Order: sequence, then structure tokens, then C-alpha cells
Amino acid sequence: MAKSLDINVHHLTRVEGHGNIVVRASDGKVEKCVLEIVETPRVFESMIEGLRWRDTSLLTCRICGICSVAHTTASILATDEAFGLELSPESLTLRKLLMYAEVLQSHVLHVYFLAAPDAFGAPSVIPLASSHPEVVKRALKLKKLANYTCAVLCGRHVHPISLVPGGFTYVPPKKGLVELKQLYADARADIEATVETISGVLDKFPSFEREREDISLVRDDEYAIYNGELKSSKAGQIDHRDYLEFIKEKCVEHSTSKHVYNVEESFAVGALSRFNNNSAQLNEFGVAAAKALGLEAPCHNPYLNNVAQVVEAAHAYQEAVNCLDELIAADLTEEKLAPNVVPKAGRGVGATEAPRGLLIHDYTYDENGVCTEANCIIPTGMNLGNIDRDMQKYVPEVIEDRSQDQIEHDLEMLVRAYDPCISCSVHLLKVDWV
Amino acid sequence: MSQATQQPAEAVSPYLPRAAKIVEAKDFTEQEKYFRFEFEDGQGIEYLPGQFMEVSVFGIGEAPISICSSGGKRDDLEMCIRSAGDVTNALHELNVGDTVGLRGPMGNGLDMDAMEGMDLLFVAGGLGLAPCRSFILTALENREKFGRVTILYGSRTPKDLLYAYDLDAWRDRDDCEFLVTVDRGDDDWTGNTGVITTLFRKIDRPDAANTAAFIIGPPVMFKFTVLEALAMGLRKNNIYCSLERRMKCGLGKCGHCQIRNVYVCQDGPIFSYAEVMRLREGI
Amino acid sequence: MAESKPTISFHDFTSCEGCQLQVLNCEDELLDILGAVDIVEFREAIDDKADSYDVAFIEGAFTRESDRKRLETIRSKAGIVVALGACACTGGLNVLKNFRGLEKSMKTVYGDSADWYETSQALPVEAAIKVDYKVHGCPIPRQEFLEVVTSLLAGRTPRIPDHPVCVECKLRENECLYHKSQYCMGPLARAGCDAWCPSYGGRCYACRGLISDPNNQAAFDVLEEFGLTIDDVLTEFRLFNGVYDVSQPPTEARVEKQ
Amino acid sequence: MLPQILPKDKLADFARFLMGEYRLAAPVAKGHQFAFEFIETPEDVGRIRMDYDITILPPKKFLHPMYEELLRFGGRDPATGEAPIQAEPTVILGAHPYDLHAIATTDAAMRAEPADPYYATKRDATLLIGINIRGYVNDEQFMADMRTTEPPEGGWDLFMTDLGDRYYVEVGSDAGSKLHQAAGMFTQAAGDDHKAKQAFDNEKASNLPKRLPYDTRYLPELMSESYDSLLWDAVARRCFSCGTCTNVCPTCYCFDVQDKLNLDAASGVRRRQWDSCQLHTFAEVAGGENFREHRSSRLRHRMFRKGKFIYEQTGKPGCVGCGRCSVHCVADISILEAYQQIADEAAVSAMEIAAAREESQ
Ligand SMILES: Cc1cc2nc3c(=O)[nH]c(=O)nc-3n(C[C@H](O)[C@H](O)[C@H](O)COP(=O)(O)OP(=O)(O)OC[C@H]3O[C@@H](n4cnc5c(N)ncnc54)[C@H](O)[C@@H]3O)c2cc1C
Ligand code: SF4
Ligand code: SF4
Ligand code: SF4
Repeated sequence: MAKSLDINVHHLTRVEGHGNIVVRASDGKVEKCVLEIVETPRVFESMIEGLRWRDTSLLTCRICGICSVAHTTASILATDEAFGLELSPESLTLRKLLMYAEVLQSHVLHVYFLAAPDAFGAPSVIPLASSHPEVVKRALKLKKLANYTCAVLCGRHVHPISLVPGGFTYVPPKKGLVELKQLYADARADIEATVETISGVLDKFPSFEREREDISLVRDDEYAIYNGELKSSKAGQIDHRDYLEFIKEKCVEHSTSKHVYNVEESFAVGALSRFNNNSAQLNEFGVAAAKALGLEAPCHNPYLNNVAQVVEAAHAYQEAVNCLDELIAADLTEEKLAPNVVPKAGRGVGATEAPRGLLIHDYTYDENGVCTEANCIIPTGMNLGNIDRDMQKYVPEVIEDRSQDQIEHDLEMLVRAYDPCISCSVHLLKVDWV
Repeated sequence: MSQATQQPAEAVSPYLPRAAKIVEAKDFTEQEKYFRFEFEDGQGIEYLPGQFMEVSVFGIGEAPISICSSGGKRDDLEMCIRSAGDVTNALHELNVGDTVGLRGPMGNGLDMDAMEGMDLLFVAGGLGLAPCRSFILTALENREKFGRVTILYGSRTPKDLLYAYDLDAWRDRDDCEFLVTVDRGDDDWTGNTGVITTLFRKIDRPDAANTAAFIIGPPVMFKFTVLEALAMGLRKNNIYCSLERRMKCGLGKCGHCQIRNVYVCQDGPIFSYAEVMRLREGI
Repeated sequence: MAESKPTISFHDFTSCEGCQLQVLNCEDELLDILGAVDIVEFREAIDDKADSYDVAFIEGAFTRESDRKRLETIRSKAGIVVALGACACTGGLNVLKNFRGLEKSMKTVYGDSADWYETSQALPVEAAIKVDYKVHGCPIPRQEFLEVVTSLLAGRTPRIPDHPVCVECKLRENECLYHKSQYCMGPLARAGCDAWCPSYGGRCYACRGLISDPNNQAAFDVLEEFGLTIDDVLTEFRLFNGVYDVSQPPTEARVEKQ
Repeated sequence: MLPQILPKDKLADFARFLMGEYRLAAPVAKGHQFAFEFIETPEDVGRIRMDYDITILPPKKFLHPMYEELLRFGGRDPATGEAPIQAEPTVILGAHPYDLHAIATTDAAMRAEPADPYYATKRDATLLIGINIRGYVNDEQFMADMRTTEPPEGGWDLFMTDLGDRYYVEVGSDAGSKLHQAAGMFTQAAGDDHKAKQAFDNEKASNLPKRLPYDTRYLPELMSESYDSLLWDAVARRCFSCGTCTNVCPTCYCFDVQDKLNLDAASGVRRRQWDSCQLHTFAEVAGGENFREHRSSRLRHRMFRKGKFIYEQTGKPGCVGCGRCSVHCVADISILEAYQQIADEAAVSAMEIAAAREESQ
């Protein structure tokens, strides 16, 4: 009977970046229950200011190596918009394909390497390599496929090279695309097996629910990943340029990452939020995965974010295959992809869905294409408040039935379920401090 | 496309080393270690003094090392290796019974028969005694062929002296003159102190026209001792040195050891002072 | 009896964690690496904590005084310390903030709440502890990480190139950016990335730092002929090599050129 | 071996024929420049550009690859070493005359005793099909001075000249002769063809003026005279020591040898890779002594190798005048200019130069 708790998970493992979970309770009453963010501030926005347009994305993609493609995409979308650049259909397809590849890579990495050990009762992926070698090999194979997609298209996944405002600086060779297509065909069974593996451990996810506000991008024509309008499950739909209407910020002392709020005190972004807002637009493969995993919208169990990730991995896989078919048919040439950028003064907002959720870059340029003001909103930053609220609801619910160790483990798992990318959450935006 | 590949039967790689076993190993100093090798194939080796081998440790690399035993046809060969980097450090970890790869002999070396009847002056500084020893031992083994034999050896401190047993043997011989000096002595040191050029004052003036000198040591020493040798009247063509350069192939291809138009690994490492002068970048 | 495997740890400081991801991105080699070494600490992937390590890989820049202790602890527990990636090797692009004025940076981002958080100049790990080897790059090239691991296992010095990126760029037969009227840091930048950026249409911004004998005179002449002003050159320089920058503050950030 | 004619529209067929028997390398566009690449698919055949101006890297990359395995080993034990010396039958299609000369030079260097079996094996398995040039394609070329505008005496198999709708194909070896016979799409050249080739040659000659104020027979001597010139310091001020000039040079063949380990940290390969005398580590030895520490001495060494040493060693040109090193140099350092400058300052009498010029015309 754990009437008193003193949990202090220092430098939480198996997440990106540094965070501590701190829970204090006495006599069954929770006094403190927060995720402390102890990452060093990196003050990216101030570094962006003064950079020329062609350097903004190469700086901001370094906010996070895990969702580097998403950061680049948000950044170049902002620059595209600021300069009013037209994108060729081929460049658009290439960009989307890169986003799908990143979703696939990130979700696979997260589900297999960071979350699965909990489900399999292993301390980390390393013992899994010997206890469940086929699972680890499959994970590596899928991860490699996604990585290789980026390598063929833009040089690399971590800090992509040829993905720039207005187009691409490199023409992916047809040979590479054809090779990729074959590799994707070979990987279909691995995605199916992933769905099966996870459906086998569904009972390992605690059944906990807390009603929440889900915010994500939406589009009429597809399950929005690359761009779209903002939708809140509680407050309707707005243009991406008006994001500040939904995303209000405040500093909190226990976190170098700012917290956000909208209708409620906190809201959620990420795979589960996207699923809740967009599940009707999943492709067949995604639908099949959701069915096999029994995931239905709206779902308010944050632990099932991992399950939503698997559904999205399947969806992204299928979309990637479609993009590849288009690109192979399109016969890429330098004329079709080369960016033709003429800088001009203006503001642009790039809103995209990083694997961990909504990501926004907002830049203002002067007439020479030098950035004068920048604002980035990072998904994990948005989720932090929601994580605190989840923990604060969860702990009292179980405080009498579970031991301190069990609770600690559950909370770690909860935080991991959000797939927080703490390093990227820690360089927040400029807001009006009135 | 045809998949056929051609593998010419006669093509033997000059990069493939022969396996050699360490049959003797001794620490001379903290940095220098002595090795005697025998080839695993039992074929032995024939070489001239002044030649060197590429010593190979798979996974680390190769290093050119002079042979320090006397020239001729033999079953074994000796080397003295200073630990200076990766390969030489790895070699220092080896002991009797271990094997290394050897390629060679490489380089020109010098046929001492051509010097029959001449007086010989050996001047060795530091590790330069290693290649020099091959000449010295070859000369002493064929003592009757040569006139006067004089050996000058300089080292930094008494602790750095190499081949102590040879030094004793040379000192004891009465058919050669042997002088040694150290830059800095210690409490036990009773011999000469000072740079090697000071030894020149202590030997009888040689028969200049009929003397071959071997000056082997670090570049600075070379400059000063050549001066002494020339001052004694020795001929530029009769003063020999061994040049050190970076080397990779030992086959006159990789370009690293090139000095102007010569490849040290093929055309050297033994050069006469007349040639070194022509090379300009030689020292 | 099997010898015990060398122990390896990973530690992260201020960075995007992309270099650790590059380690995980060695998909083909990962299982072999796990067979050859014991990874005893890798916060991104495992829970364990260890008392000592044969080799400690440190990712990220040293950006606040309170990290000094953690770095010193790692140093004292580790046989060999390897700096992993630009942030650890040179401070990486974190150094940019030093040029923006620290207080101002923090104010811009956190407003009145700025002094809740601790920060200081961004510096290379070397500014706090001795580093034995460096794996350069933003991100690190996988092949170089593997070269370092295998070399250290074999007990030899890892072969880290000290020549310009142009060497690799030419081997890949890229059209030189200077021929396309764009400029490039390749002639001064340390190779080892296989001319990654120029091969995909980007320019090299010297994320792997500078070679040890860059010809500054030539750089100045050529870039000037190219129509760049000194400000342009400095901006280009500071993206990744602010730490070498001698023309401007921060004085603290200047470390000995390697 | 009489000259042959290949209709231009049969070139693709010929390429496909070659692909059936050999690994085929040919020039293709690489951005706005050109590169030799392996032609592997029917689509690739369409990319072959026999009208290319000059490739970034010369064909040496097939004979002396930038990375080449010398040995494989299973561990430290020398008994585990083995040498994979092999070559795939290859055709290099579309080498310009100066590149054929350069191959002749590397042939001489690599086959000089002790011969390099890796190179020799590849070279023996390679057929060379040349293509003629029409003139200079940039200001840095001086093939006429280096006498490399026509193919060398031997060492190539076929040599094609573009006569508009057809190629005039000279046959340089038995292997070349067998090749065109087996291909079955060549016919013997006739009177008109010879005339057209003659016209081509005349026009070509007028497009290839000499650019040096002296006969290059005197180049080695002029180099010797200039050893102490300030020129080398002056030029080195701008030199990045980036090694581009040597990497793109068709007659540079220096290399480094390194061991690459597998993940067991025991087995691996010993391989060689292109190296450059311009890199500051090139002549550095353990302990830090560097025998060509100064940029100027490295730059001079390269120029001397090109203008003097290689020629003295092989009897073949050490520089074929292709201009690649100068075109690709970020700092615009021009070897042609250097060759011109040394003449101005060398202690060669004006008369000697005049005599040389007269002789060469
Ligand atoms: C003809 C000749 C004879 C020599 N004889 C001896 C001897 O008898 N005893 C002895 O201790 N040393 C001798 N050396 C020096 C010895 O070769 C170097 O100390 C050794 O190569 C250092 O290699 P390393 O791998 O330990 O050092 P690293 O610094 O790790 O060198 C890496 C590589 O660089 C090259 N390299 C570095 N230094 C040299 C160098 N000085 N010469 C050639 N290549 C070099 C080698 O290929 C070497 O493998 C001789 C050198 C030459 C050229
Ligand atoms: S593009 Fe850059 S790296 Fe490549 S050759 Fe040109 S200057 Fe060098
Ligand atoms: S090309 Fe330059 S910037 Fe790009 S990865 Fe290499 S060193 Fe870094
Ligand atoms: S290409 Fe130019 S800058 Fe580079 S090493 Fe050669 S001469 Fe120097």
C-alpha cells in the first residue's frame, strides 16, 4: 500500500532528451506530480534571426535529429509561403514521401526500441536482441528502409541536404527509386508482422482514460501529414497561419520547455490526436491495421498512442509506395525540381505533422531574405502540460493498489508513450509577454 | 553483361607478406625493442646491408624497418624497432612465438664487396645504429677484405644505448677502433660526453681518398657529421647515408617517399652524399 | 573462458541527439556491435547505469556550468573519451548563440522568465575535460563512427582525415559549386563525410570543422574575388565554426585550434 | 588493319553489343559536366555522350580505382592474408587522345619493375576505344604543346572520328580488329571517308594552336632552372592544398594504403586509395617530421612531377595538357600559366627559345 510516494526518475531513459519525473505524495494525497524538463535551453529562435533564407532550414532542422525531416519541411514551408514560391507536383510528392518515411522510421524506432521493452518486460532493446531476435531484426529492417528512402531522396535522414525552399537541389536517380520500390514491396510483410506483434501485447498497456482536446492538421483530400489546416477536437478548424489562436503559451518553472493551453488547461498532439481527428481518411492498409489493433476514434487512453503509431506506420507505408509509383512514372529532371527562389519581404508559416505531432515554424523575412523574426512550436512542448495532467489523474487512481515501483514504471511508460522529444521541445517561441 | 573475371595465375601480389616468427625479442630501451625473425616457410632470405623490410601487422598497417643483421644469405634476420606510432606500438606488444608479416628485402642496399681494400668509417647516431649495424657486422665478418675500421656511435643518454653486447664486443676487438659518446651522461657514465662530432677529434686522420664513410642518424646529425667527413678530405661519392621517408608500398609507386625524381624505397634508402646534394630536398 | 567485452557508454549534452540516432542508424552493423561490446549506458535506448566504461562517447555541447561536474564524472569513469559530433567537437551550431548575446537570446525566447533557467556560452566538450578522439560532423557519418569503434577495439588510432572535403568531392565527381557560381567551405573543411552535402546539391558549411592547416590567405582572396563581404564570410564561418572565430566575441569560446 | 566505318545510328547497337561481352564504361552528362560511368541498362545507353567536352575524372579510375583492395585478412596472423587480384573484361568507350596518352604513361609507371599486378591485370582486361577531339574546349588546354592531340603509337584498340553521320574508326590492335568484326556493324572505309577524315584533321589542327612559347622538349630543363624561383611561393599563396588538381589529373597515380577492419576488429582488408602530394600529411612521418611541409614545396613537387620527373622516369608525358587540374582548381591556379612563367624567368637565352619555337613549327 503506497500511501506515500517519493518518485524521482532522474534523466528518464528511452526518451529523446532529458526529463525527470517527480512525484511526491503523502497519506495518499498527491502533492507534486510533474515531468521536469532539464534540457539546456538552446534558444534557437534567436539564432535564426539574422540568418539568410537558405540557412534557416539548415539551422532549424538541427533542433531535433529525430524529426529532422519534419523540421526542415516546416521551415521550408514557411519560407515558401513568405516568398510565395510555387512547388512543382514532383517536388511536392518528393516532400510527402520524405515525411512518410520519417513517420515510418520514427514510429518504428519508438515502438520497437523505446516502448516495446516495456511491453516485453525487458529493461531495454539490447536483451530483446537475444530474446526476440526476429523482432529486433524486423525493426532494424524497417528503420533502414525508411532511412534509405531519405538517403536516396535527399542524402540522409538526419539533417536532410537537398530538401530546400522551392524544390530540391538534387535529382534522385531513377535507379534508386526503382530499387526503393522493390524494398518497399519486400517490407509489406514486416509491417503486417509489426501489427501482429503489437496486437499480441495490447494487454500490457494500462487501461487509463482522460478526456482530452486533440489538435492536429486536417485536410479534405488526405490524412494530413505534410500540411493542412489546424483542427481542435473541441474548438473547430482554423487556418494554419492563425495557429496562435489555439496555442497559447506560458512559462512554468519546472520545465525549460514552455507549456501551452487552449480550451482546456492542456491539449494533446501526436499520433493518437491525428488518428482521433483524421481516422476516416486512413488508407486501406491503415484501416486494416486499426481494425487488427482494435483502435477506434476517439480514443482517450494516452498509452495507446503507441498503437496509433503502428496504425500510422502502416498508413505511411502505403502512402510512400504510392508516392514512389508516381515519382517513377514522372521521370524526374533538374527542370522539374530545381528551386527558383527570389527572396522578398514577408511572413510565412509552415505547419506540418512531425511524428510526435503538430510542428509550426513561423518566419518573417526582410527584402534580402534575411530572417528578422522567428517562432517555432514543437510537439513535445505542447504535450508536456497534458502529460502532467495525465499523471495527476493517474496517480491518485492507482495510489492505493500499486507499489511505488509499479507506479514509477507506469509513469515512465506513460511519458514514453507520448514519445517526447524533449531536446526539441526546449527552444520555444517568441510570444507577446503582456 | 558477362560476369567472367580474370585471375591470372602468375599474378602474385607484391603486397602479400611472408609470415615470420619471432624467435628472439629483447627490450633495449623503453622505446626500442630488438627482434630476430625466422620465416615460417623455411626459405630464408638474401639481402644486402642497408636494405629494409616492410613489417606488417594485419589490421594495423605496415612500417618500413631496416634490417640490422649482417648481409648475405641467411635463415633469419634482425631488427630494432622504435615505438613511434600504431604499427610499431603493435609490434612492441609481440613476443617470441608471435608471427608478423614481412615483405622484402627492399631498397638498394650496398654491396660491400665493391669496397674491398678500403678503410671504413661508421658514424651512427641514435637509432641509426640499426641500419649501420648491418654494414658493421658485414664488414667485421669479412674483416680481412678491408683496411682500417672505425666505428663512432652517439646517443642521447647512456640509457639510450642500443646493442650493449655488440658495443662490448666491438670495444674488445683490436682490429677495429670503437668510440662512443652520449649527449648527456649520468652518474655512472665515465665515457665521452658531447655530440658525435666531438669524436672526430679523437680518431686518427683517415686515408681520405681510400675511405668509405657510413653516416646514419637523424638529419641534423647528418649535416654536421658530413661537414666533419668532408673536412677530413673524404670524397662525396664515398660518404653514404640512409634516408628516411614516409613509405606505403615500397615498390616505387605510391609516391610518398619520392624526393625529386628518385623513389627512396627503390633507388635508396642508401645514397652517397653526392646524390643527396643533387636531390636538394634530401635532408 | 571468454574475455569480457569492452564496455561502451553514450552520454548526451546539449544537442539534437541526431548523432546518437546516426549510431542507431548503423542498422546493418548494430547487432554485430552489440556482439563485440557491452553497451552499458545509452539513455536513448536503455535503462542501465554503470560505474566505469572503456570508451565513453559524448554527444552535445557544454553549455552550462552545472554540466561540468557530469562531464568530469564521465571522464573519471572512462578509459577513452570520444566526442561524438559537431556539438561535442566544436560546440557546433550552438556557438551561434554566443554571437547573439546570451542575455538577449534568453530574453527573446523566455521573456521575463529568462532567469529561471541556467545557461552560459556554448563550448566544445574539450573546454571542460580532455577528449581523446573526435568524430566530427553534423551529423556524424556512420562510417566514421564504425571506424572509431573498430580501431579502438583493435588498439589503433582511428583514421580521421585531416584533408579538405574537396578531395572526396572530386572522387564523387561532383560539379564544383564554384563552377556553378556558388561558394563552398570545402577547401577548408575537414573531409570524412564523403562530401555529403556537395553530393546532394548543398554546399559544404564545414560542419566537421576545419583542417589543421587551412590556407586562410587563399580563402580570403578567393571568397573576395567571389564577391563576398567579410560579413558574409563570417556568417558562413560561424554557422559551424564560431569557435574558431577570432574576429568577434565570445572570448571564452575560443579554444585551441586542434 | 584498315580503317572502318560505323554509321552513327548504329552506335547504340554497338554499345549494346559491347555490354553483352564486357563491362562498358562511357561518358555521360553529370550536371553540366561529364563523367565516365558504367553503362548497365538499356536506358543508360541513351545517356552515352560521345560529343562530351572533357570528363571530370579521367578514365584512370577504372584502371587504378580510387579504392582498391590489395589484401584480405582474417586476423593478425599473416597466414590469413590473401590477395584478390582480378579484373572484369572491360571496354572504355570514348577516351580522348590525351587520355589515351595518359593511360600509356600510367602503363609505363605501373608496369615498371616491380610491376603492379593489380593495375596490370585490370589493364590487360581492358579494351580502349578512343574518340577524336575537334579542338580545345577551354583556355587551360595545351595538348598541342604536349603532342597528345593524336592517339599514341599503341595501347589502344579502336579510335573513332565523328564525321557527322558516321564514325571513321581506326584499328589499333588485333583485339580491336576482332572486336569490330564480331560486332558486325562496321564496313570498310572508302575514298570519301578518307577524304572526310582528312578534312576533319585539317580543321582540328587549326583549332589546336600551341600555347607555350617554347618546345616542351625543353620543359624538363626549364623546370630544373626554376627550382628556386619565387614563382612557387607566389602561386602557393592561393593554393588550398586541396588535392583536386592531382585527383583529376590523368597521370597522377599516388596512393595511400590503409587497413580497414570489420566489426570483429580483427579481420578486414588492406586497401589502397588515391592520395595527393598536395595534402600536408603526404610526406609526414611518425614523430611529426614533414619533408614537404610548405605548400609551395608541395605545389612545386607536383609541377615538377608533371613537367619533368614522370617524363624522365617513363619516357612518356607526365602532363598531357588536358587542363583538368586548372579548370577544377578553386583558386584558378593554372599549370599552363606556370609553364609560361618559368620560361620568362629561366636562364635560357632568348635565342634558345626562339630556336625551339622555330623547330616546333
Ligand atoms: C628505410 C627506412 C628504414 C627504417 N628503419 C627503421 C628501423 O630500423 N627501426 C625503426 O624503429 N624505425 C625505422 N624506420 C622508421 C619507421 O618506419 C617508422 O617509425 C614507422 O613507419 C612508424 O610507423 P607507425 O605505424 O608506428 O607510425 P604512425 O605514425 O602510426 O604511421 C602511420 C603510417 O605512416 C607511415 N610512416 C610514418 N612514419 C614513417 C617513417 N618514418 N617512414 C616511413 N613511413 C612512415 C607508415 O606507412 C606508417 O604505417 C625506418 C623508415 C624507413 C623509411
Ligand atoms: S564543391 Fe566544394 S567541396 Fe566540392 S570541389 Fe568545390 S569547393 Fe571543394
Ligand atoms: S560536406 Fe561539409 S557540411 Fe556537409 S557533411 Fe561534409 S563536412 Fe559537413
Ligand atoms: S586544385 Fe588548386 S587549390 Fe587545390 S591543391 Fe591543386 S593547385 Fe592547390
